[in-house]
Amino acid sequence: METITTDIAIVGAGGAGLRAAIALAETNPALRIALISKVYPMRSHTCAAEGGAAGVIKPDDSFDMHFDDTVGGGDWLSDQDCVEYFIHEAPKELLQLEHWGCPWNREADGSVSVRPFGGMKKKRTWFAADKSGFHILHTLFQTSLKFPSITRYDEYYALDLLVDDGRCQGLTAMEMRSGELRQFHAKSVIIAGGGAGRMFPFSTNGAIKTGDGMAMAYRAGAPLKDMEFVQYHPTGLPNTGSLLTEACRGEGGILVNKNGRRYLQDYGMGPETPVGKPQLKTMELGPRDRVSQAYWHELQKGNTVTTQWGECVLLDMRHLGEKMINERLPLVRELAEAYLGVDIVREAVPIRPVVHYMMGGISTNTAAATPLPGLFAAGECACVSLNGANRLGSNSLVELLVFGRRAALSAIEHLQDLPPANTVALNARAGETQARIDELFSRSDGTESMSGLRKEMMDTMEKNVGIYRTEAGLKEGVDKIHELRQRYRRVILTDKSSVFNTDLFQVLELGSMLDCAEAVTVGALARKESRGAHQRLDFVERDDTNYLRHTMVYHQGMDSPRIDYLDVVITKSPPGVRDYSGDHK
Amino acid sequence: MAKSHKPVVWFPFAAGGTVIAFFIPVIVLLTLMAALGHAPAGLDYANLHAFAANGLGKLIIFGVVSLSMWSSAHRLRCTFYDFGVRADTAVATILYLAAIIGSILAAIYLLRI
Amino acid sequence: MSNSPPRSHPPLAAPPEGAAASLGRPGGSSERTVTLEVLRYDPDTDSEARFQRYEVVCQEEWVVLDALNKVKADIDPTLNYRWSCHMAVCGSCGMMINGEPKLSCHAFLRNYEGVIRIEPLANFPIERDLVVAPDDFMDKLKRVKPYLIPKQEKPISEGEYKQTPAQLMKYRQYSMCINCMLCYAACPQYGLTPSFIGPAALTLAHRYNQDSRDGGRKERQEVAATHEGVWECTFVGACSEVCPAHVDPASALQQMKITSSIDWIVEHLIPGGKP
Amino acid sequence: MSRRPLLREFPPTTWYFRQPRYLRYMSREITSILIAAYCVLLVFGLHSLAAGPAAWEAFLLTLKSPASIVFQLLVLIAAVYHAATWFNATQKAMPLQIGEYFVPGAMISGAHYVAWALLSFAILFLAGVI
Ligand SMILES: Cc1cc2nc3c(=O)[nH]c(=O)nc-3n(C[C@H](O)[C@H](O)[C@H](O)COP(=O)(O)OP(=O)(O)OC[C@H]3O[C@@H](n4cnc5c(N)ncnc54)[C@H](O)[C@@H]3O)c2cc1C
Ligand code: SF4
Ligand code: F3S
Ligand code: FES
Repeated sequence: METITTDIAIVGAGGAGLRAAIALAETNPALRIALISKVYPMRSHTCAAEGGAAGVIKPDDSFDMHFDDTVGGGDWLSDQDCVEYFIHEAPKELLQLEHWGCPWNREADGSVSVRPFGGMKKKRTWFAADKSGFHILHTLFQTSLKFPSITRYDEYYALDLLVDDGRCQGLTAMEMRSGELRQFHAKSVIIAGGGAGRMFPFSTNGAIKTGDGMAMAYRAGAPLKDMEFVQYHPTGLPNTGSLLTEACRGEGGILVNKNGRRYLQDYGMGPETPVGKPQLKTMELGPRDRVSQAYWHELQKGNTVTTQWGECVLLDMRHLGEKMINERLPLVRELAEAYLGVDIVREAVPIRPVVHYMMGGISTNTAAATPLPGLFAAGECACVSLNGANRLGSNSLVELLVFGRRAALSAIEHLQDLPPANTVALNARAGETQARIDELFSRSDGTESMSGLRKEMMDTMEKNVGIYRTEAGLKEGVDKIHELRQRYRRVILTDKSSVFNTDLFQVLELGSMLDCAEAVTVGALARKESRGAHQRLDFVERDDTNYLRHTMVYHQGMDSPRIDYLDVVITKSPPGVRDYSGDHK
Repeated sequence: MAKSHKPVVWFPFAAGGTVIAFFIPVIVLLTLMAALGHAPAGLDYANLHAFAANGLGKLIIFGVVSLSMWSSAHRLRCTFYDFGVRADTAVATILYLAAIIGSILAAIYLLRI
Repeated sequence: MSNSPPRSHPPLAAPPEGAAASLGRPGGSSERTVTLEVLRYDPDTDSEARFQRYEVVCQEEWVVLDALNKVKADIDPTLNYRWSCHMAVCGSCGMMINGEPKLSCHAFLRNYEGVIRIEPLANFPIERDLVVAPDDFMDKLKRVKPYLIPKQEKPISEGEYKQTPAQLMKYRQYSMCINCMLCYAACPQYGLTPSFIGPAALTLAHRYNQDSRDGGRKERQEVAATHEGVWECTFVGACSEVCPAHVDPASALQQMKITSSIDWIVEHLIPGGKP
Repeated sequence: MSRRPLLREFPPTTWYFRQPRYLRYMSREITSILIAAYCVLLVFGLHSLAAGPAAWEAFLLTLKSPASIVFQLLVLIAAVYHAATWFNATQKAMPLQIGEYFVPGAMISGAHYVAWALLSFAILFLAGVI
């Protein structure tokens, strides 16, 4: 097996991975950087983000307000030292992107524009029409081309971390176009592998969001944190799951049920605001968890609209007018037209909540370090505890930047005074990955089809770990996922060819998703309270006495995982009431 | 790779393309009328000669003819390539030379008027 | 929350089958059996590419990618192709559909009749099945220096570079490229002369050239104003016709020819002139 | 086994049959053959004009042969086709931005069509046709 020796290896070339790579190259041009990604960087799912990125820049805004919105939005499960660091870095990072050429929308005087976003008390979301993530990703990717010290390994599928002597010293990855396994020996590894929304059948996430990065770290001994918090985005297309950005509501779109009633006012987010004059942090600009939950209640009451794609509510943007829609929401118009045949200028669009984002992930501290020395993580795959129990829209894109950079700095610090690597031991570890692959290829007693298992997993997640959860449902979910993990050991690999074998990668991705799914289900079963995106019908109240803490899930091989807890860092904002009524201060 | 000297040939090509678009259709129309026996007054020897005898007239005629020729020559060069003829230098030399000779002849004739 | 949560278990409206969620327009979704004729090539076993036919039951409202996903999940797991976003923004899923370069996630079955022929993107080497090797494109992208080379360096602490909406609009269209390479598959000049830098990469150079914050045009011209650069383009215009992001590379390239020509005149015909 | 990328040929002499748009492009390009030939005819005309009235009349007479008429008809079609494609292309080569907005392409080519018509009428008028 070929060995590639480098200083720092990054898994994932989305927003977080690219930002980390650039920070490394800028900080020390002599460092050898390996940027490993299973897709070409510009295919990473950061490109799909539409709405924008939050950072305090305008004079009427303040760091304190961004702090309060984030902590309250996260239902007090955010680590407040982390939030503090984040809000101060945010504008710097967004400005840095501006200096790299990101085409942010502008005011007439040439300064950047900001737009309102759900759960934010001020307009502070920087945007590039409704292709913000796309422009961020491409700006980062193009900027990364400047740095000769970044060596890209595009379409390399990362499999396992190489852990020896109690620290992470590299990884194995397969070159997809040849099917050959390579080992990367690195002094620090940064995982930026993105989210895992694909374990649900119905998601705004792209096909690549299968939680590989999370599962890799998890299997290597790093804990996954707060995995039970899965964000539903309230406005997805009912057929493809494609997202209609929150900016639709930020710009003034309204949600109505089949009776034409703006039902959010019935769920603690009223009183009704005038149509077309959105008011920050109330009604349609409430936080995602609340708005998605309101849909569910409407569904129970029979107030939804029945469409050929299932039950929906309506997102009405007609009053915005064609000019505004074309200027600020062109992609939304295109998506609704192409996939639903609905022109948002003339009709209301049917929408429903869809799985969108993982608040949980690889446990990291504010320095983006995991408990496993030498391993760092950033982006959606990490849980640095910024988002708490519910992420506010437009905080995530900034999180990629802030903690992507932070991970890079920490990874460099880690390089100091390291003992030399034990290559023999690392080779042996890499051999284990090879053996795992070989076994898969030579397996003759396979009985389970990959797509069959995948479907069962998705259905289980949808049925038992959806917007509202119960003890019985979760127990069923835990058992089922456990069973699926056992059956996964007998999955059949149909395609035995070496070159670009996507059957193989789908099998491996399924393994990652099952690992993540297990962490989600066990975490949800153990958390007997309702907080943010985790809502239990049997424990409807938030329980700060017992659960103001992070769930930490540890991998135990084929056994059920071990659960532990970690206290939330509270510095200045004690748990309070989340108020999204129009009369909040 | 060094910067290309294509602009030398491309600018006249672009100018010629515009000239062809604006002038050639109506000129063909005139000669066609003459061919069909309805010769317009403008094509009478006396009138045309008077126009060509004038300095500005000479310039206009020369401009239209030479630029159109150049433009066509350049486009033909590309077309040869598009048809799979790979001897681009030879093709270019012949075609541009032809356009230059044509232009010189046009100039000589005009000066004789 | 004002309402107490109901008791029963929460079934979200059940999603349609599998990974390929059903697509539809109001007015009814009906099933239709579609015949796909897909180019297959496996370097492990094949010396030549061959076509393979699949009969797939599809929803009338699906895109071609949904049909392929169904083949992969239910009929033939050995079929290979790239995709991710299913919303025409990641640029992975380009292929030739009935001879035309298309994003398969944006090619609606309702627009096709009879057998649908699917091949990998033209003008790129085929790695396997519908997967091509984009190395040449990636290399060219890098060569045009597609990043901001500031006119004036300015520290972050001094805030943003000012840019008016009009200045933004000047280049915005050219910044929309999703790198899907459809334009390379469409451009015959790229097919005829593979060293041609090609539409998307040159357009990206133009995007930065047009940016009011940028001062790097001169550097980029070293690549863009060569024979391999804009001068290989004969304005076929196919690039713009197939571009799913409405980037209009043909327009960018013609503009670059004009500015490159002006540069040349300034450089060669005006004494002491610097482009 | 490992990679063995397959290069499919781009047929250098027949590629333009692949897509209708390639044929449209080629037909635009080969208008240049007819225009070039017509330019030769124009130069010949200038030669006749310079040589005096008799030569000019003889030139006009050669224009009347059936072959010449067919040729000129073809040139007319080619020239009009060229003009249309050229005007439509101008909007691409020279987009016009006013403030935040771009003048719609159709307006730019439209303006060219109008100018073309005016110029053609002017020439026809000066030539005594109308
Ligand atoms: C539709 C949509 C809209 C959104 N809109 C917004 C918004 O408006 N504002 C906001 O703040 N947030 C938004 N988000 C959330 C945000 O975009 C994501 O959380 C963020 O982009 C994740 O970035 P990332 O860098 O962590 O991961 P990604 O961009 O997903 O990148 C993951 C990388 O990891 C690599 N990778 C994964 N597995 C492997 C492996 N096994 N081997 C090698 N490489 C691997 C992939 O190739 C990829 O390069 C949105 C999300 C979605 C889905
Ligand atoms: S210019 Fe258009 S067709 Fe070409 S790569 Fe970019 S988005 Fe694709
Ligand atoms: S198709 Fe090719 S030739 Fe030019 S206009 Fe587009 S790059
Ligand atoms: S799947 Fe992303 S562009 Fe088609």
